[in-house]
Amino acid sequence: MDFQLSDDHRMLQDSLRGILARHSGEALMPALLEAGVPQALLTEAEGGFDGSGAAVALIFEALGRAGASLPLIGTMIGAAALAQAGQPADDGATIAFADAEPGTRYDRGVAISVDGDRLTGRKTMVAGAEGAAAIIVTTADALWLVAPDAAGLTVRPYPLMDDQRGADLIFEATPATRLGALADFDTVLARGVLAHAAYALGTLSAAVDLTLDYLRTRKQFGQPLIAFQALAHRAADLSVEVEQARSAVTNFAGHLDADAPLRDRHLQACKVTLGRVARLVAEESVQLHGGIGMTEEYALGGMIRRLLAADTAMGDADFHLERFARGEPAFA
Amino acid sequence: MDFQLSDDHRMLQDSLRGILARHSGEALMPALLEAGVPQALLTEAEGGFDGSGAAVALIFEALGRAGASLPLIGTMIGAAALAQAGQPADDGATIAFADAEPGTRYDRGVAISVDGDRLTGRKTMVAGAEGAAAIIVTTADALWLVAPDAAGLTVRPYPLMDDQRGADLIFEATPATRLGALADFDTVLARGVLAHAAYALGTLSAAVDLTLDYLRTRKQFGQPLIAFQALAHRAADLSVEVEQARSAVTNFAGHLDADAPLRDRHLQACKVTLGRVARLVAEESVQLHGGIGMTEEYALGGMIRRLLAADTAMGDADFHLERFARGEPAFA
Amino acid sequence: MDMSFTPEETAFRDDIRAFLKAELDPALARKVRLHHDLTKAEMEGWHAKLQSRGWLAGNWPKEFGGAGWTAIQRHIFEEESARAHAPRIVPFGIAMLGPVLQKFGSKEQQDHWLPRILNGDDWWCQGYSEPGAGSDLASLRCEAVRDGDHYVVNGQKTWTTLGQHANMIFCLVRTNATGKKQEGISFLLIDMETPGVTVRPIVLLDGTAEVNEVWFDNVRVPAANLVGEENQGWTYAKYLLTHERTNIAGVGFATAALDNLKRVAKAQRHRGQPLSDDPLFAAEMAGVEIELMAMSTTNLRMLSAAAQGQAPGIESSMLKIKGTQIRQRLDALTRRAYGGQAMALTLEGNEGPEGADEALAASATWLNNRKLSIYGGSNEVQRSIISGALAKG
Amino acid sequence: MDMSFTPEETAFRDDIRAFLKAELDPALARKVRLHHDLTKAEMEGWHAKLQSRGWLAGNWPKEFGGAGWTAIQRHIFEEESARAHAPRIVPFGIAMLGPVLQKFGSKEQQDHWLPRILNGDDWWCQGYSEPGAGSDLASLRCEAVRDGDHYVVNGQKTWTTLGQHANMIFCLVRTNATGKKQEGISFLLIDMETPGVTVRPIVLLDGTAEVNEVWFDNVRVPAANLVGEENQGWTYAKYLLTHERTNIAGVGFATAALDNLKRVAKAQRHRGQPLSDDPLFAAEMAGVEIELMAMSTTNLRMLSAAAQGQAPGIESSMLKIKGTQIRQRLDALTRRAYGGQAMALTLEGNEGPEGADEALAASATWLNNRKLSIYGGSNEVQRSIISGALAKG
Repeated sequence: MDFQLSDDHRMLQDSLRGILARHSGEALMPALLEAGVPQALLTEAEGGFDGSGAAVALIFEALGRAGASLPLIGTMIGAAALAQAGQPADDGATIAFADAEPGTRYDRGVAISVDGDRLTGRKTMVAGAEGAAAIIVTTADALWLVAPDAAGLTVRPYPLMDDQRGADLIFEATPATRLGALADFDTVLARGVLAHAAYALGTLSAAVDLTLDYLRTRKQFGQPLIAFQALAHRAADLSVEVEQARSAVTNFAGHLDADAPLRDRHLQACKVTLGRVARLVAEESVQLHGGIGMTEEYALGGMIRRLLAADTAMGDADFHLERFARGEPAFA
Repeated sequence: MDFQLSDDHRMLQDSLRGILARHSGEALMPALLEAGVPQALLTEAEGGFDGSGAAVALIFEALGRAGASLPLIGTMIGAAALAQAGQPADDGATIAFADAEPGTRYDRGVAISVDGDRLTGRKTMVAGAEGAAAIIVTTADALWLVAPDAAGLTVRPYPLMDDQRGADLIFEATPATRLGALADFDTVLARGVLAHAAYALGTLSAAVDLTLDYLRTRKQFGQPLIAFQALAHRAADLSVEVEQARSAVTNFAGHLDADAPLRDRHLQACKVTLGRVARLVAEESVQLHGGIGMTEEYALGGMIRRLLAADTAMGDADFHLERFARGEPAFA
Repeated sequence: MDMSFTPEETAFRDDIRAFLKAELDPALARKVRLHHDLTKAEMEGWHAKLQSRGWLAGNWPKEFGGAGWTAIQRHIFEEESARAHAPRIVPFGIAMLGPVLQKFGSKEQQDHWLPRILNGDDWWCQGYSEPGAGSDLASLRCEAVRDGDHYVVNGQKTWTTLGQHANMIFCLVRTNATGKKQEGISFLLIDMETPGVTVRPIVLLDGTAEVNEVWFDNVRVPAANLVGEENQGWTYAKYLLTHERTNIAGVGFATAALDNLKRVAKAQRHRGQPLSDDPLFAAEMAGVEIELMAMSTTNLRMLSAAAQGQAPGIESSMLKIKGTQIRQRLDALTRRAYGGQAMALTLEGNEGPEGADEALAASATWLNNRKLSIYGGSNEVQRSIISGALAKG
Repeated sequence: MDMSFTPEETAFRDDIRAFLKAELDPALARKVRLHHDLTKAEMEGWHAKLQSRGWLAGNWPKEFGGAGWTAIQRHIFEEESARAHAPRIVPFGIAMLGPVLQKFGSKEQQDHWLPRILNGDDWWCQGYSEPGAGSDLASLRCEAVRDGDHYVVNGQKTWTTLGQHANMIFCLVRTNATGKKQEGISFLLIDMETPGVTVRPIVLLDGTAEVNEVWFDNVRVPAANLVGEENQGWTYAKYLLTHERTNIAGVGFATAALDNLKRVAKAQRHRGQPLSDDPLFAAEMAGVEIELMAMSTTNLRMLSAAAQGQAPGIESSMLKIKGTQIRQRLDALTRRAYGGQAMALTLEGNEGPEGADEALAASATWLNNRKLSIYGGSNEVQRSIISGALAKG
C-alpha cells in the first residue's frame, strides 16, 4: 500500500499549480490546453496520456482549490464517451454533458423521453452548452450524442452557481445518436463523479483554510477569534472532516479501475462523504466568519456556491447513500 | 390558550413533591397510595379521580426527577384497561404490562402467537411481573389478561436497567382472556406512552441540572468548567433541548383526549422528541462530566440508565418517527 | 392547562384569514414565497393596507395608535400572515424604534415620530453594527460630538438592512470614549438626507443587495434627536433586544417553509413515486416538523409566561437558536428536494417550465438564510448569553 | 498511489488469519464480542499464545524481543484480531511502558523489565490520572520524596484500568512542587506488593469494575525504579501519548462492531422483513460504514506518513475523535436495533432464548464505551490540541 504520488503525477501537479498561479479567467483554459492538462484526463486509448484516478483527482482538486470554473468535466466525459463509441471528438473542443432534469432530484428519464432516435423533453443546468461542439445526453438507460445545431433543440442559457454558463436544453423530436447503454459507459461516468468530488475537496479545503486564516487574524473582545474555545473546537472538527473527505477521494481514485461493484461502493461512499462535508463546511465556514462571509466581495461566497453546485452534480449525498445502502450499481 | 396548572393539579404537585422529599425505596409506594397518587392517574369511570394528561404528566415528571423506580405505569395501564373491559382490578394491586418481544424492536406478535384463547411464545423486559396481581399482554392486534398463576406461564426475573425488577415471560398454551383489539384500548395505551415520556422529561431535567451544577463547581486549570466556552455552549444547547422536550410533553398531555389522529401525531412527536433529547442528554451529560459521570457511585449513572430504558419503553424515537412520517395510528 | 384557542382567539384568527384572502395579491404572495426582493412600493402598499385596519402596529398600545394585541394575538397574526406569504412588516420602525420611543422617548418625540411610522411618512433603518465590531457590538466607534444644539456624527455603520429605501436611521453612537465601553453610547435619530450621509449597497453571495454600508461625514444632527439620556443608549438597545420580540422564533415563517417543502416533495419524482413517499426523505421532513411542533409550544409557553408578567430572560436566546436551526434545516431540505435543478440562482429572464424559478429560489433561500444564525446576535452570542445565565445557577 | 496490499502484506494477513482460526477458542471470542469481562487467566493465556509465535509485541523492535512489524503489518494484525474477536492485548506493558523503557530506560531497566513483560511475569497498570485533575493531567499531586536510595510515595491515582490484576504500576509522580507544573513530574515504577499500596475497584454504570483507585501511603520505592531523569517524566508521558499509537483510531474494533451490527440487523424483524432491509435503518448503517471506510484510509495515510519519517502531529488527535465518534455511533445503532429488548444489563443467570444476552450486551456496550471519548485524553482535550496547532497556522 502506497499513498505517495508517482513522479509523473508530482510533475503534473507542479506544472498545474504553476499555471493556476499565473493564469485565471479566460486565459486559463488555453494555458491548461497548452500544458496538456485536459489530455491527462484521458487514457491513451481515448487520445490522452493518463486518465488514471490519481490524475483526475489531483487535477480537479487543484482546480477546485484555485476556484477555477471551467466546463472541463463535461468535456472529459464527452471525449471519453465518444472515443469509447468510436467517434473521437476534436482536440480542444468543448463538450457539454446534459444530465440533470426538472421535476426530480437525480432520476433520469423523468423529463426526457426517447422515440426511436429522437429525444423529446428537457434537461437543465447543463454547463458549457453554449458554444459546445457536441452535447452528450443521458436518458433513463442510455447515453446519446446530440449536435449543437440539431433540429428541434433550443438552448436557454443562464449563469450557474459555480460561475460557469449553463443552460436548459429543450428537445422537440431532436435527432440524436445512441452511444450505448448507461451501464456500458460506467467507467467514463465514474470518472466524471470523481472529478466533481475532487473539485469539491479542493474547494472545501480552500474554504477551511480561509476560515482558519480569518479566525487567526480577526479579533473580537481583544482576542483573535480562534482563542474562543467554542469556535476553536468547531474549527478542529472541520479539520477532521477535511481529512475524511480527502480519504474518500483517495479511496475512490485508487479504485477507479477496480471491478464495478467495488468501484461503485467507493464512488458512492466518496460522493456521500464529499456531499456531507461540503454541506458542513459551507454552513460552518460562513457561520465562523459571520456577516463578512456572506458578502459577494469576499472570496468565501464563491466557494460556498461552488460547494453546493459540486454536491448536486451527478447525484448528491442523499442519492448515493440510498444506492449504497441498497447495494445498487452507480449507473444503471 | 393557557399553560398554567389548575389549582387541583398544583396541590397534587405540591403533595407529590413533599412525599418524594420524605420517602424513597420501599416506603415510597405506600406513601403514594396513601396520598391517592395512583388514583389520580385514573378517571372516575376507572375508579380514580382524574386521569387527565396534565395529571399523568406532572406525576411521572416528578417521579422521574426524583429517580423513583416503581411499576406504576404497568399498573396504570392495567387498571384502566381492566376497568374499560368491565373487570376492575383491586385497589393497590400491582399489574404488569407485557409488551416488548425478543427478535424485533417494537413490532408485536413476532415472538408470541394466539391459538383460540391460549398464548404461546415469549415477552421480555416485563416490569413488575414478579408478584403482580394480573398481567396484561399485547399480541399482534389485541390486548389480553393473563393470571400470574396461569398454567404454562414461566416467569424468569432479573433486574431492569431502571432498577425495577423485570422478567421474561414464557407462554406455553397459556390460557388468557381477550380484553379487545389494541386499537380499542388506544386511549389507555396512549396514557402509558405519556407516562414514559414524562418520566424521561423529569429524568433528563435532573441530569441536565446535575451536569450544570458540576460545571459550575468543578474546576480545571484553575477555572470552573463552565468558564470553558466549548463546554458552556454545549450546556446552552442542552438547555434549549430540555425546553423542546418539555413542550413535546405539554403538547401530548394537552391532546391526550383529542381525536385519535391528532392525539397520535402528538404522541408520536412526543416520543420522538423525548427519545432524541434523552439520547443527547445521556451522551452529553456523561461527556461533560468526564470519568466521574460513568461511576456507579455518582447519581448520573442511574439517570442515564433510566433514560435509555424510558427511550425504549413502548416504542423508541425510531419507531414513532416512522409511524409519524407514514401518517399511521399509534396503535393498530 | 388548555391547548386550544379561546372563542375570541379563533374569531380573531378567522378575521385575519379573511383579510389576507381579500387583500393579498397572489402575485405578491408568490414573490414572497420565493424570497424575491420586493419593491419599496410593494412593501409600503402592504403596510398601508394593514394600517387601514389598524393592524400595522400589533405590538403598540392603543394610546400610540397600535392594535394593542395580546402576545397570543400577535402570534396568530404572524403565523397566519407568514403562511399566506404576506410581506413581512418591515421591523425597523414598527417593531424596533416604536417600542423604544414609547418607553424612553420624550412626549415631543412620541408625538412627532410615532404617527409618521404608522402613516408611512418615514422609512426607518437601523445603525447598530460597525465593521470591525462583529459580535462585540458595544465596541462601536461611530462618534457623535456635541456642538451647540447639534451632534456632529462621524463614522460608519454596516449591515443596514433595506437602508437603500430609508429616509431615517436610528443609530448607536459613541458620545464618551473613556470608561466602560457600554457606558459611552447614545441613541440618536438621523435624517439620511442630511449632507454627509452616504449609503452603499453590499452585494451578498446570493446576488441580492438588501444590506448596506452607511457612512457619516460630519453629519449635523439636532440634539433634539437624542433619545433618552446621553450615554444611556446601551440600555435602550438592550431593551430592544430582550423585549417586544414575539416573533424571534419565526414560527410562522418556519410553518410557511414547511408547507412549501411538503408541496415541493409531493411534486418531485423519486423512483417513480412522489419524493414525499420516500421513507428517508419523509423521515427527515417528519423530524423537522416534530421539532417545529415543539418549538411552537415553547414559543407560546414563553409568551404566556411573559404575559403573566414574568421578566424575559434567556428565553429569547433559546428561541433564536432553535428557530434558526429549524428554518435552516427546512431550507436545506427544500434545496435537497430539488437536487440537480438547484445549481443556478437566476434564469436571466429565460422563462423556464412552470416552477423552474422555484428550484432556483430554493438555493437562493438557503444561501440568504445563512444570515438567520448570524444577525441580531449570532447563535454563538445567544449561547454565551444562555451559558452566562446558567453559570450563575 | 496504490491502494492494494503488497504480496508480502497479503501473505502476512493470511498467516494471522490462519493463526486466529487455529488458536482462538470460539467461546472466548463470543465473550469478547459481547464485551463480557475476561478472567485474568484468559487474558494471560492469549498473551502466551501470541508470544509463542513472537507476535505479542508487534510494536517492539526485534532487539527487544518484539516482532518489529511495520505500521501496515500492525494495522493488519489489529484489524484481523479485532474482526475475529480475539482478546485485546493488554496495552499497559506492551504498548505503553515498553516503548518508554526502550527510549528512556537504562540498560539495566531494559534487561530486567522488558523480558518480564513478554513472558508474563509482570502485569503492569498505569498510574497517571488523579481525582481532581481530570483533563489537567499535569496538575497531579501524588508525591515522591527522595529518602536515601528510595522514594517515599504518598497520594492517590484513579481510573487505573485492570489494576486489580496488576503486580506493577508505572506512575507519574510529583518530585518538585515549585515552578511550572509540567517540570516537576517523574516517571516511577512501583511494585504493588510494597506495603502501603491499596487498590479499590470503581464500579461503573454498566455494573463492571474494570477501573480502580490506587492509594499510596508512605510507599518506599527503590530509586533504581526511576525511569530517565528526575522531573523529566512529563516528556516521557507525552512521548507515550503521541508515539506508538497505531491503534488509536480503533479501525479493527469498529470493523468488528460493524460486522456485529449487520448480523444483528439481519436477524431482527421489522414489519415482517429483516431490519437490515428497512430503508431508514439501512441508510444509517450505510452512513457509518462510509465514515469507517474513509477513516480506515485516513488511518493508513497517517501511518504511511509516519513510516516515511514525518513526525506525528495532530493526526492522532484527529483519529481519536473520529474513531470514537464512529464506534459510539455503531454502539448506538446496535442498541437501537434491539429496541425494547435492551432494557436490562443482566439476566442474573436466567438462561434466555438463544442470543438474549446479546441484546443486553448492546446496552452494556453502549454504556461502557462512553469511556472512549473520555479516557486517554478526552475528545475535548484532543480538539484543543488540534485547534492549538491550527492557531499557529
